[in-house]
Amino acid sequence: MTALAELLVNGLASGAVYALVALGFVIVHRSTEVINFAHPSLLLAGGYLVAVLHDDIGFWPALGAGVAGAAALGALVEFVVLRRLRSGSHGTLSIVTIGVDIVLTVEIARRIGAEVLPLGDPWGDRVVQVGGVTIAQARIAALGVAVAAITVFLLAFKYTSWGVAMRAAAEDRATAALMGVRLGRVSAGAWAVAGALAALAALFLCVFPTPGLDRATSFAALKALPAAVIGGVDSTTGALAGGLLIGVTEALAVGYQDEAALLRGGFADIAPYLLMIVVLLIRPTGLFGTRELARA
Amino acid sequence: MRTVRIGIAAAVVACLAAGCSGKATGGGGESGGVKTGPGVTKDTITVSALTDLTGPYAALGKGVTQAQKLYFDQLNAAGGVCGRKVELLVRDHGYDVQKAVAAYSEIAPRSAALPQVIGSPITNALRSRLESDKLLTIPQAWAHTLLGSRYIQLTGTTYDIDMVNAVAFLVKEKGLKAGDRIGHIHLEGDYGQSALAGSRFAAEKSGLKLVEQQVKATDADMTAQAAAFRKAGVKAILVSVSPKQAASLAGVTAAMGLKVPFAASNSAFAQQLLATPVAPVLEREYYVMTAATPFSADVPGVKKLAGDYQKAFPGQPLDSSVFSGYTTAAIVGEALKKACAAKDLTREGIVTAHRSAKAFDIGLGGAPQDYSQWTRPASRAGYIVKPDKAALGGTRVHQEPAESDLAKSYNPPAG
Amino acid sequence: MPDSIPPSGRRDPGPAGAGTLADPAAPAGVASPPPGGDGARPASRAGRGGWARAAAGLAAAAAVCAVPFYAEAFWLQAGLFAMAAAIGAIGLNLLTGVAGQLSMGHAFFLAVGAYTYVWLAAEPERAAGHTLHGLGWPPPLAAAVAVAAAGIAGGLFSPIAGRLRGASLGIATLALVFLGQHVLFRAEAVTGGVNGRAVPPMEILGLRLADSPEPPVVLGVPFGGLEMLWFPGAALLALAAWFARGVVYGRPGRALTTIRDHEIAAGAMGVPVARYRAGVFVVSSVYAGLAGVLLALVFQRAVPEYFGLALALDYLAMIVIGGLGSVGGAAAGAVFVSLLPQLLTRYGDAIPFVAQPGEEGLSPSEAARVLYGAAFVAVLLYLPRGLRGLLPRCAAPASRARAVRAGDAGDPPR
Amino acid sequence: MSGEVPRLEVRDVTVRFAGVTALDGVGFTVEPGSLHAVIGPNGAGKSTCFNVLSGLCRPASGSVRLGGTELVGLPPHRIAALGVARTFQNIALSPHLTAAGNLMLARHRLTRAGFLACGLRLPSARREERRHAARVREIAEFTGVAAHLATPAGLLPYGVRKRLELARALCLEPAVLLLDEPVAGMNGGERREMARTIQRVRAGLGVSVLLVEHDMDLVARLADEVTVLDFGRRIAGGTPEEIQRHPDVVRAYLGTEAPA
Repeated sequence: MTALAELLVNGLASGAVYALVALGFVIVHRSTEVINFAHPSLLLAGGYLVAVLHDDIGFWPALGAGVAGAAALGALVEFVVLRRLRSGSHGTLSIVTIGVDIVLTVEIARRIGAEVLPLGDPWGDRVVQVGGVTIAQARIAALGVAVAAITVFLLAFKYTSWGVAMRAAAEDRATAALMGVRLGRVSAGAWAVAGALAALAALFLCVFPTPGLDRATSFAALKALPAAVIGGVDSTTGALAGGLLIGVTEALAVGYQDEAALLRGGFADIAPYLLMIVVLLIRPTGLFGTRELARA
Repeated sequence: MRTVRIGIAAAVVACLAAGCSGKATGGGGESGGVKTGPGVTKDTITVSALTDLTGPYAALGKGVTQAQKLYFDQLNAAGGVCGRKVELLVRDHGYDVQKAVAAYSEIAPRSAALPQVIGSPITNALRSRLESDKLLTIPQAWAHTLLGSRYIQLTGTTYDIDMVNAVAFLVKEKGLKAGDRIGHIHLEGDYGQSALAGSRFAAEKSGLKLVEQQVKATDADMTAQAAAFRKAGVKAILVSVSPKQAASLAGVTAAMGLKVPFAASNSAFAQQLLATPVAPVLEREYYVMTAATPFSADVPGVKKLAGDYQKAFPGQPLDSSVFSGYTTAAIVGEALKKACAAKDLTREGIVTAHRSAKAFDIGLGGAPQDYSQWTRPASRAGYIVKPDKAALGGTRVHQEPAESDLAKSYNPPAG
Repeated sequence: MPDSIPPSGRRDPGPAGAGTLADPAAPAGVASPPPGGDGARPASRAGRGGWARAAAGLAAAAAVCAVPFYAEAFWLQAGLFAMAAAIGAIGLNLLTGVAGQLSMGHAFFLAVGAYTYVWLAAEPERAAGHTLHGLGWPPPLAAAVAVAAAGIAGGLFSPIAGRLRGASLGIATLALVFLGQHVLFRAEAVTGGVNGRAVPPMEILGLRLADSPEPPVVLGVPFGGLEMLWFPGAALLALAAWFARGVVYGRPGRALTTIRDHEIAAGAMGVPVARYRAGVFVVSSVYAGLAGVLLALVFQRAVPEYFGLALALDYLAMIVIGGLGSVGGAAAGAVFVSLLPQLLTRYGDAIPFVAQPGEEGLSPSEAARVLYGAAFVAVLLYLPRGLRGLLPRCAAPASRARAVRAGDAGDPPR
Repeated sequence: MSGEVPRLEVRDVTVRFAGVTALDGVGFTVEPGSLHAVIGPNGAGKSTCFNVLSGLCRPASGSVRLGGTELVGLPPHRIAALGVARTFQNIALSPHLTAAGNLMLARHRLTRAGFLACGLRLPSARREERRHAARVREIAEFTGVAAHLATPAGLLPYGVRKRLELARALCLEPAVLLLDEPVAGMNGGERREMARTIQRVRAGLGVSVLLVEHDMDLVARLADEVTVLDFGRRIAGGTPEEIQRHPDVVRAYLGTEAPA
């Protein structure tokens, strides 16, 4: 029982981190209908900034810089690349983000080199015991921060003028533009928020029990892509649900790999993708999606 | 249709015209009384390295390559071989087999030997071509499945031997006894499989129960594996994964309150881990089985190497990759010298010269190596070292090279 | 303008109307009609243009055939890699460029082709500690079945390939790469696991297309495996390109283009959209399978690691850089992307921004990736027709971007 | 010819989108060979009605029958295969294909060549292509777009593209032609010419035409029968003359001013 509880808590914590990343995909998709394949590189950039800065300026300022830097990078990509292609189809725009990802990832991965960069977080390897269940402090922090960030985002989405503009743009871009919504600002804002969330996620992907940031960290973002699709790529609730679902699935698959031969040998890594394929076969819009992502 | 017919006619004409092609049909010859083969001209001998400077083993590749450069620079400064300079041609494959194969096609025709090939999938992919090209090759990989080729030389101990010695060490020094459980976390692929072959053998011989956990190269979080070991109640853990994964495992087990000794393959530790939060755990109970002499060891040759390397590459980490690079380059250097003495610098001549070494020792510590057999590891004795922040190179000797009785009775099946 | 047209039979226009009108093909001044033209392209090319084309084709064929007699192994191997890549890229371009369906899973179908061939053609063996299965079929048969197997794999994915569109399909196909690699690493008895396994050489009519200790000498040049593979490789590429042009310019090409541009209009005009999406996915998988077999033969080794996300992205880069929707562009992009890293490696010491091994800075392979990643973005931003757009205008299918410039009117009603 | 054209019957069609009722029990009949117009103010549900007929939108209830065949529930391409062709209010041509390519697309259901036949350039595929190209040219001449056949559709002027849409629908050899605002955005001369073309289509091919249009002049000139929609409901039906006198129509659609 304790083992199960531990698995669930750990699964939820990493699920919350996936949800942060998935939310980034959803925000960009809602406001621009683009699937942002450059998201992994934003995540890597945010994590890298924290890793190189924390020694000099301390962890919290470094985290702030990482979040701001990734947000700025996101907005920059939107401004320099996507805005020039505004008239292109969403498909073309999604494809161009793949090119952006290749360039950014190669450069950041080169800077990281073969190193494993610690992020200097304050939690270290400390753990908390709750009724026999051992949980790392970093996991609790991940869960807390992710929930807080998502709440703040949802509130902003609902009540700020930016959120209103974004929802309007998501409903109907042409009408929103006629109503005075500045689509450029909405989409740059969406990219910036996505970048910020990615940087936060990067932090929690690199803290205990992972020794630090390395060039493979961006693969985690690719695991959050199924999370976004499972939830429905236009649904913020879906991102949360999809992220948690994937985190828990992964944790259970790893936890019970000794009980079932099928789960052995890295099954957990592909579980998100299998889950996604199943969901797409049954419900192409995702669990909470409304917009026709796919058409029968 | 007509176009097709004309095309075929044109092709035939072109093929005939090509008869005047000057495409070379391969090297070979003799100069100054020395028989020469591909890669050897009258003033240079070219040897090549297929390394990883941009992929997952970039740290290893960089250290090995720089150390090999150092060796050949020293060799050339001392007059080279047979009045020729030895030139090291380096190609980076980023651990991508296709790139490695392409690079091999480029460099093989102008190389006399390959003192460095990183990656056992790459060595396996090139194996038949290495054999038909007769190139003396030294892979930076120690899976026993690479044994069995006259042209491929593994240095020191193989992963399976290391794990046999590790189990012997745990039984002797950490009090493991028959009936105890012992964990082994290993990567999929050659490295992990080879290590597993050793641990399975040794566990059975010692009456231990082996708890196996296989992980993928991309796995980063070892929580589940640690939990499985805790559940099984293991008394010690054998580690054959990447350094980053090893760090995660050490951190998690410590956090879980599972205090057991670790005995690791030489590829499961990197000096950089001592900068991460798990350093104290590693310094406490982590033992690395390696054939490479640690730089903190009291061996004059190694001390000189450390000094030379730091002078040539200031600020670069001194770790086992440097040792390994230097010694592998030296193996090729010695083979070239012997081949020169035998007046045969053909590829076959170089291999023959190399295979005549029965107790290779260039004063860099460790046990003498026997290169005359290619179906058995060159040595069965390795150091046991412990991570230590204060030590030069990040490790210090815990036990001098010794061949355990268990290892003596073990015969790795050649691949 | 006639006042009325004869009502046509509802099923078939019948022979009555046929042939009574002049060839409606391109008016004077356009050397060759754009794609999807009315199909009845000038049947006779006996004019000056026709001879010029024939002569150009002749020269090209002669040049291609002469290569193995002059080029060293490195260049032959690079050229063969480029040929295999071009075949795969042409297939992907049918899917992504013509039909607008993004696939990030092309590497998976390459793997299906490569491994099916290896498994069918290899004899059972023991290597690196594993027992490897093999059926020992004649290699040509194994290759044909392997290509078909890739098509079948594409067909099995059709419930998804037919229902998802554009970038959504991209995400779903991403799953294929990860799932595929997982299986390849695990199915050691067939794939050899991490180490991969040796690829049995092709044998045509008793001739082994492989290196041998006593290579046959053709016109004074010893013919090894690469020299011999060069000819079937070039022939397969020519065939693949010819077939793809037929598809693009014909009825399926028109249907796919319209599905990409106006999915709803395509349906309303009688095109079964899902079936065509699934169909083009299968066709592109067949191309990938063929590319996989050829690649394996050149490689002489099939390794699971290789068939990963990076490879899938390489293929996308090829078609984007070459020009979405164009057959020749895909081939050009494939040559660019597959040769660039090798050229930068070989001539890196002469190129200022490329660092030598062991130095700080961009290594050749990193430089290649940055360069083609940047080319990828730049092409979409500034050169909408890809490399193809740099050539003088010939029968290049128009790319999406030209329509953007032409100010396409609005989305179809929902 | 008109004997072959089946009757199109729309019965009690109701469509709801997220709480909004776009069509509420709408019904009307298009007699074989007649020209039937659907009019109404913006948002009255005219386009939704078209989308139901061409299978793009599935009604909550109701039926659409073409002769003896139920259209509701069929996918768009099956409806097209039954001989229902449509144009779009916002031009929905493929901008990259030539005009001729766009027209040939509409021959899709009448042709057979698949990937293999076209890829291998089988004689059957080439013959088929030639035959249909001839017919396409006839239709292009008939609709006045023959001069533009080799030009990519995206490069053509607006008026020509509108005519091309009509030509494309005709290339389907339809029994029922659905025209969604065929003269929207055109100037006076272009409108008159389009009206003439529509009349000739009807006369020459004997197809039924269902027309959605704002231009009352055009409707009065062309239509045999008119259905008026307002807020998703059918508020009137009859000949153009009857409609123009209908008090509800005058109030809801025409405002207080009677049309000139």
